[in-house]
Amino acid sequence: MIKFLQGNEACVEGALMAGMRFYSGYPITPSTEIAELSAERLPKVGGKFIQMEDEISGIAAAIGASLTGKKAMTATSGPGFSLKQENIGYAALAEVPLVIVNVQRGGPSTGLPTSPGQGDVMQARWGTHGDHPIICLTPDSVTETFYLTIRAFNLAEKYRVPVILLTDEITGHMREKIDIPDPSEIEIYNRKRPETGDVYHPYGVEPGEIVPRMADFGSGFRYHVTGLMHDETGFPSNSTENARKLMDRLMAKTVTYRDDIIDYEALYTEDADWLILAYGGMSRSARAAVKVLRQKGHSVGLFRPISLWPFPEEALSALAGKVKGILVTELNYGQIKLEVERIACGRCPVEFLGRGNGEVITPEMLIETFEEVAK
Amino acid sequence: MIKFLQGNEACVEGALMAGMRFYSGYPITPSTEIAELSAERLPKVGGKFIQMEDEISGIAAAIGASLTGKKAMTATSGPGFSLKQENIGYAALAEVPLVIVNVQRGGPSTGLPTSPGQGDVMQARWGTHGDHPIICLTPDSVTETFYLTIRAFNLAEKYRVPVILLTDEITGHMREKIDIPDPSEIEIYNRKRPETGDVYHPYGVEPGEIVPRMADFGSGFRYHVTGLMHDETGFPSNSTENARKLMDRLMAKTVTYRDDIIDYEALYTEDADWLILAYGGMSRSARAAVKVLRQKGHSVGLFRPISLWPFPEEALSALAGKVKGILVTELNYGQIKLEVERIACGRCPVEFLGRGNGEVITPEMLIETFEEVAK
Amino acid sequence: MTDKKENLTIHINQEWCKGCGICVAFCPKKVLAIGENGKSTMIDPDNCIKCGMCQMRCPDFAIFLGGSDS
Amino acid sequence: MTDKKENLTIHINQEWCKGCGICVAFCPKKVLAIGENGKSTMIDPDNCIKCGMCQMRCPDFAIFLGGSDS
Amino acid sequence: MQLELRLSGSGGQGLITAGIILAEAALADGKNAVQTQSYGPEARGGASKAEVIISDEIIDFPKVTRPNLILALTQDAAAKYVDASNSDAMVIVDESVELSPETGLKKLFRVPIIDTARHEIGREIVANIVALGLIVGLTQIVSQENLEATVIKRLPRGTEDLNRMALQAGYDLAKQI
Amino acid sequence: MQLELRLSGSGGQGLITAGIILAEAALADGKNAVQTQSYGPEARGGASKAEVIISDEIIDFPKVTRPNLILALTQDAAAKYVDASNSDAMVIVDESVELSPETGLKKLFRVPIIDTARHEIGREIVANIVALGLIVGLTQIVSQENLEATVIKRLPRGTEDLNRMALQAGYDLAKQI
Amino acid sequence: MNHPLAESYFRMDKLPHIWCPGCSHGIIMASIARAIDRLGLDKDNVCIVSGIGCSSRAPGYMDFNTLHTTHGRALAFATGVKLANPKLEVIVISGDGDLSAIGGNHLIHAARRNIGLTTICFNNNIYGMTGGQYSPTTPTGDKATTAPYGNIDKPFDITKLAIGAGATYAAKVTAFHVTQMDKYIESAIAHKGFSLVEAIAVCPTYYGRKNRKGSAVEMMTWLKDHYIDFKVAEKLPPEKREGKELMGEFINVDAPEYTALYDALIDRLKD
Amino acid sequence: MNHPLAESYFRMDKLPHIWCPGCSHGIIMASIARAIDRLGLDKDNVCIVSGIGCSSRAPGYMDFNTLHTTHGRALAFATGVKLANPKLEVIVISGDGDLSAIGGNHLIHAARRNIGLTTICFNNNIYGMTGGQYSPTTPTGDKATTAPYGNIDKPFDITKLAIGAGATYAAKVTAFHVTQMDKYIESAIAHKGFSLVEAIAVCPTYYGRKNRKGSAVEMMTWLKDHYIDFKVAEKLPPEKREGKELMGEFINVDAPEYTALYDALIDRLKD
Ligand SMILES: Cc1ncc(C[n+]2csc(CCOP(=O)(O)OP(=O)(O)O)c2C)c(N)n1
Ligand SMILES: Cc1ncc(C[n+]2csc(CCOP(=O)(O)OP(=O)(O)O)c2C)c(N)n1
Ligand code: SF4
Ligand code: SF4
Ligand code: SF4
Ligand code: SF4
Ligand code: SF4
Ligand code: SF4
Ligand SMILES: [Mg+2]
Ligand SMILES: [Mg+2]
Repeated sequence: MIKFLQGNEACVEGALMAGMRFYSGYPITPSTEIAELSAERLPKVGGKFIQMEDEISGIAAAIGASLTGKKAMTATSGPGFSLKQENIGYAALAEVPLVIVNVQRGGPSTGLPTSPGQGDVMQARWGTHGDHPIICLTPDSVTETFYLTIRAFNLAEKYRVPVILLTDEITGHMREKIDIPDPSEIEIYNRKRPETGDVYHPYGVEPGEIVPRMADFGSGFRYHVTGLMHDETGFPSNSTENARKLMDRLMAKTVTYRDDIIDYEALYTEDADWLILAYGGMSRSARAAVKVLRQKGHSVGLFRPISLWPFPEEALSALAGKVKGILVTELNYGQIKLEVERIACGRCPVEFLGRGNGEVITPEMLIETFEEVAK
Repeated sequence: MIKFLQGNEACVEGALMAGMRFYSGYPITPSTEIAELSAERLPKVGGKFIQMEDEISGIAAAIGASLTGKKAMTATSGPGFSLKQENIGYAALAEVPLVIVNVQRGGPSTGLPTSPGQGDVMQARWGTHGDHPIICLTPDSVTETFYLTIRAFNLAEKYRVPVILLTDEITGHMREKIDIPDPSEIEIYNRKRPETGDVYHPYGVEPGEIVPRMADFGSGFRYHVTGLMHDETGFPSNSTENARKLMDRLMAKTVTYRDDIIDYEALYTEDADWLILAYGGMSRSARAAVKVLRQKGHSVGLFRPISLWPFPEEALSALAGKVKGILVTELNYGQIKLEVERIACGRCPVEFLGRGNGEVITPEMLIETFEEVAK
Repeated sequence: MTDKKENLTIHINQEWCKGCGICVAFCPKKVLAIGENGKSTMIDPDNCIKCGMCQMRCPDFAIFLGGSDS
Repeated sequence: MTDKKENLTIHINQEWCKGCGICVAFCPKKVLAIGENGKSTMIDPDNCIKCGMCQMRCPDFAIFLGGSDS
Repeated sequence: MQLELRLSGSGGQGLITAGIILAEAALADGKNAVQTQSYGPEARGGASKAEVIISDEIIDFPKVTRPNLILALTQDAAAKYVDASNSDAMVIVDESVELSPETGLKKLFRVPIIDTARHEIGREIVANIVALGLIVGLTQIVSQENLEATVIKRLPRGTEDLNRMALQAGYDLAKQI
Repeated sequence: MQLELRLSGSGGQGLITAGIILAEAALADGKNAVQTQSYGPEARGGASKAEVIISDEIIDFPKVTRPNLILALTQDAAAKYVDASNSDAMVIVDESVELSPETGLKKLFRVPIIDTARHEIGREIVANIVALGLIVGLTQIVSQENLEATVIKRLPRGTEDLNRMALQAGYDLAKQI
Repeated sequence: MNHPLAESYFRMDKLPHIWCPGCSHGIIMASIARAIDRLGLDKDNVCIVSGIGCSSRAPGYMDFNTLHTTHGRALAFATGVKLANPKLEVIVISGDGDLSAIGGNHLIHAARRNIGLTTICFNNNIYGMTGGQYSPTTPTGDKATTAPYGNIDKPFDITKLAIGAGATYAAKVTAFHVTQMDKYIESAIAHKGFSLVEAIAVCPTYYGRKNRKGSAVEMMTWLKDHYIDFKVAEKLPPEKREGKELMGEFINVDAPEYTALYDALIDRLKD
Repeated sequence: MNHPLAESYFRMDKLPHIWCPGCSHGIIMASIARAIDRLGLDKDNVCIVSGIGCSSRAPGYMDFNTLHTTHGRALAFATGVKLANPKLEVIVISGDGDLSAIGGNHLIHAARRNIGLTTICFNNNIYGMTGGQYSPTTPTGDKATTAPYGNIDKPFDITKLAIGAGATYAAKVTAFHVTQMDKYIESAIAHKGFSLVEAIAVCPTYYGRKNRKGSAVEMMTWLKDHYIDFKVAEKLPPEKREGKELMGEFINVDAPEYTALYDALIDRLKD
């Protein structure tokens, strides 16, 4: 069905199609439409919406709901994302599937609440204390917001991790055409649950499976969930040996299954001798610039990470070995640029064009910079 | 005066000598002794201690106190550090001098509250949303905890940034000999204040100065402080041009003055063909291992970042061009390792030995790994 | 702010007035009205008892009792 | 938990008892004492009226009324 | 062919709705369209704008950088959003708006949009729809058919006639230019 | 020369204080010392330990890995902290502690430390000080002079005599071995 | 000539403010300045602290030491300001969302401690700044963008909440009742411990529009007709009290103030 | 044979618990199980949620669906559990620090919403887990590791706070008064909306030791001698009320429960 929607609206459409039945959050610009539309739609499908007293309880309630078997989501922007960090770590350690949307705005602190930014990219990876696995996806269009929201739920359920959908004010607020598919065309992944009668080790992985099976609270498996290090039975354990087993297993999720998780777009990269690397809302500029530059005779390609974390390291690394340089462009002071430098590993120069002042980088600005650095 | 103190106690001694007159926080293992000793000592010197209702208000009150001209500190560990993130960004944007101590413990979430860890290193840099300047120092002994706490206050005052003193359960809780110097031997930096009668631009930098002068609330300069993007007068401004000026100035602090801020120790590195890189509590192991390895005939050196952020990039880069390899060891799953890989830039292999399970890496484990990777 | 009541007159700052009509509605003497330009205006100045309620309830500092401008 | 009162006797789990003395102090019939090993013990079993207060106040599930063990 | 439009006015004038309608009508015409907006705390009473790009191709960069058409219904909006850098742009302002003669704008029209809404249709609130009629009447960027269908679809039931009248009034204003 | 000591017992027995006193006495002797401890929520009532390293050199790695001397005042502590991997270590346990004969420990001493504190000094709370006397009597790792001075300095005023007596009782126990 | 109050206590170059026509926030802000004026406070010794919200924009206009903090945290920042420098008269301006949703914990703890802060809550029963979501004071059944079918939450009585937490001064008043508002705010600032004035405000743009409450004037009229002093209410027959909302000075008791106690501790340790 | 209550409702392999000798936490935990037993609840439909603290370790021992969350957030997690699956009987166990310091906001909001959660506060007037810092319920003047000169804070009355926030059931009782505790906890669980039982507990290890309150037995005796039911107190002459602390069922009223209202909304939208 063809619709003309905002990115934030498409996110809710995707979430509902993925099976979201619980939303808890706290309003904040520019993410609020996600809450508003969830409030309207969820009760109609028997789901629940609750506006909590703050962002901390927004994510906490979503985790609680997820433990009862409901697919849960919360959405926010920078300041609220900072507040959710402690419980993101909880969800990662306790392996509670959850989708957290961050519609990025400008600046640190209250900053520029109504302007776009991409300053939370590293925070999405490192914002909570301690090592933890994270999946972070970033869409560049209304349509992709829809599909990545579904993917975020699927990955959360499959790997029992919190998945961050990192959008920005550009994609969140712009309206575009979107063709909403029939639910039958969409693949939905649901967490594996233990069978009645199973001996249930809530944190033990069955042979051949990826993560522990997850029982719904209330379904007859009485088990314990904690943010302390725990053993396979779920109970706290101070043994460093147990802690190592648990942490190794958690941290392996995004490494062992990276091929299943990683996603990126490579446009005109086969013959490219320069790359422009951009993601999320900024790739709209980059794509336009690449097209113009191609017309102008530059053999330039666009590399667009869709999963930011885990980062498409192998794919970029392969290209970095071939090209003359990479121009990274993002709406911050150089965050993914650091990762690109690490991956390029000295094999090609990494150039940078960034803004952290709420301004959007136009294709013209990008073309100009490209022509300077790539000459 | 010779004393036998815990790292946490040395931190308070250092803070008092640096001029701390306000402490607000919330107890959490393994940082609590810092609060407890502050509670005992501050009122004796006319300072104030307050236990707030949570970590968010702990940092908020400290920022408020700093605005009245008092040197303020708050201390915490992982979960509390996550909660403080939003207001760390506020302090960075509003340029409020402040020292935040994080005595790191094991694991994400509640994890292993009484075990050591170094899992918050990247969080210290990236934990709050949006681009922002951060200084982060990490001591490896009780004595260094004392001196770095003083340095943290001095840098906070000088550059008007939040400074994070990142210690860990090892250095925080161990007791060692410390020779507390006479206050006259210590250099103390106090924020520059405007002179009475000056036309005061609270966010404008005087020619030849580093940061804007800072008036104490109540001293006759009535000005406005906000977490919104603002112009030189301190009032909110939506102009991207103003935002750019402000953000460029803030972000330059740790770049322009990096030589003044950066600190590291290089032990036996002149002739080394391998480096072991360690920091904080872990460098105790590394130092012991390097000594043994030297005795065993390996020409290995220790590189120890003392300022983690900004990272001693130039110094390490120079060494990376000379050595055969770098073995990074840290109590996490590889955080500073990423930075080292970026800096080494393919010029030498970067090997890694980490633990994220509350276990300490012993010199023996490190020696064994070194002999494996460096053969 | 020490002028005597009798010397005071109503001033309306047309730049700041947002035309909300609060002063108009709650003036006990019906002195005010919203004019053609959507701003508050005096329609019956003589009736004004200088009670100051318009000033106290104006959200925009747009109406106040003050001395004459000269 | 459905046994008749008369069939019940006091059981003390020596492994779990932490010797806090609460059961001793508040037993209305002075049936209990802290023994040599620092744990609760019955010194006057016949006096026990099986009121269950020791069980209700024991923080450690260490003392309770139950059937005989056989 | 790509057309960039900027519709501006004050917070309550419904220009975002107008932008969406224009974009949806373009979709119905088989074109592509993207709509964006800018707002701020100043939108409380201050100037607001909606921007639309309509194109036969895929639209990569969604923000308007060189508007081909600018509408400004208030003085504030005109001050903020009439960008004279592209002197070829068509600029339509309400007749209540004064623009300095030095703008150098080649295609500047002052049209009694609000007055038409207020007095001809009797409801100032439909000024945005009058403006849509005017714009489409002048430029044909979307078909009148799809414009009308979208207006009817997007706006509350019961207002169909009012909106049709408003559209027509806009077309009529266009004809007078 | 580097000596690694582990002092263990139950939460309230003051072993951390004992460790600190030992380390400070070593400092007074002109040596280096580091003291660490391990604790957990189990410390509520359970076993606790303090560790001390005393050395003539700078002490890099602060944690005890191969203790040269282990003290255990309770059965729980012995079970948890008597590490038989270094069979050359001196192991001192209270006489109330039973150790399986298969530990292979070469220097194992069962000494009535708590009993001495309780009955000879009359205050079980000084068992830690008795143990210090015992350890120093057996090993001379610190001078008795500085040990006494540190005990007096670190412990509350008014308890000097009690603590001197406890130390002496420890020395006496050492002599009997 | 200029508005005398504005000229004395406001940053004229920042006016007119961003608030919508008819928004009460301007009325309450002016009342605070009048109270300060009547108390004759030195502007240099007054500090105004706010969180984030439409209401929280007030400090930017007020010519004192002004601090616009993070959402919900005004009282926590203010606690630091006040304890660090007790000679400052610290006044906190906070919206119903800022103060009682995300900031609820700081409210109850500041009240408990009886720290000498004066809090003025601009309670418009809605999140204005973010466009009309329900707040903890939105009446049950009312609509908001996140309560499209009517709010099922029970609202807080913020004044009662503060009293339950230990506040020693608490009053409620409306934006219509400006004379009483002036009086309560003045008493609240003069009060030695923690004080709260809950000022019932109108947001015609969001709360009003969503709930068909009419214009700002109609909403103000509603306040006028429905709020009565609780002391007056006590004397009314039940049928006349029906449908009335209560306002007034609900508590005003003396108790040791927190920063004074701390200063006493410092003095004690000096001896 | 085994302790029958333990065997039926606790995870025997996790006992004995880590709490200190004489700590009340075990007494209160057992009382919760007895209440559940008397109400005949299905263990599979009971969910126990806690934060972090000594008290918050309780769920680990209890054989239900158990959730040990982050410090202070138990009620927020529990709100999600309950709203997502209203058929679960959700009981929150929370220390005075967990519930009223860092978690204070969630307490007042859960009370306001009247969501069907039962909260049992294990109030030992101290932070036990972290070693004896003062909590929001530490009496003024008492000592704690962070109040070496005596606490200058005024304490919360948690029950009163919850009532101020809108709680529809709130009772206070002590660890000594086990019979009343059983009764109140049972009523609280049976209550349809939000309910709170504040159980005054003793922490001999930290609070007791710091304040020379003697052994666990002496502390329990103090509770016995000082707490009386407020209804009894009302009938006492003033001199006999002197120095007494009040306990009892302070509020118990009916009001629509939150998740039931939400389910009604879902039903309404079906038509
Ligand atoms: C941490 C955080 N969460 C959310 C927001 C978004 N936000 C800004 S103001 C506000 C609510 C404002 O409501 P209120 O405090 O009642 O003030 P009003 O605008 O109604 O005057 C919200 C949710 C934010 N800025 N920061
Ligand atoms: C975010 C966070 N802050 C602080 C802590 C440290 N902490 C753990 S429990 C606790 C207080 C416990 O006190 P209370 O809730 O009264 O429980 P009790 O131990 O007294 O039963 C604190 C401060 C933490 N785990 N997480
Ligand atoms: S001063 Fe009083 S009477 Fe005069 S215009 Fe104002 S409100 Fe009316
Ligand atoms: S109250 Fe003020 S803003 Fe409103 S109409 Fe009157 S003068 Fe204008
Ligand atoms: S049942 Fe009653 S009488 Fe018997 S031992 Fe226990 S408390 Fe004493
Ligand atoms: S109350 Fe329980 S733990 Fe305490 S002494 Fe009695 S049986 Fe032992
Ligand atoms: S949105 Fe509401 S609260 Fe905000 S300025 Fe407008 S009327 Fe006032
Ligand atoms: S420290 Fe206190 S609260 Fe914690 S287990 Fe021990 S007695 Fe109980
Ligand atoms: Mg509001
Ligand atoms: Mg407690």
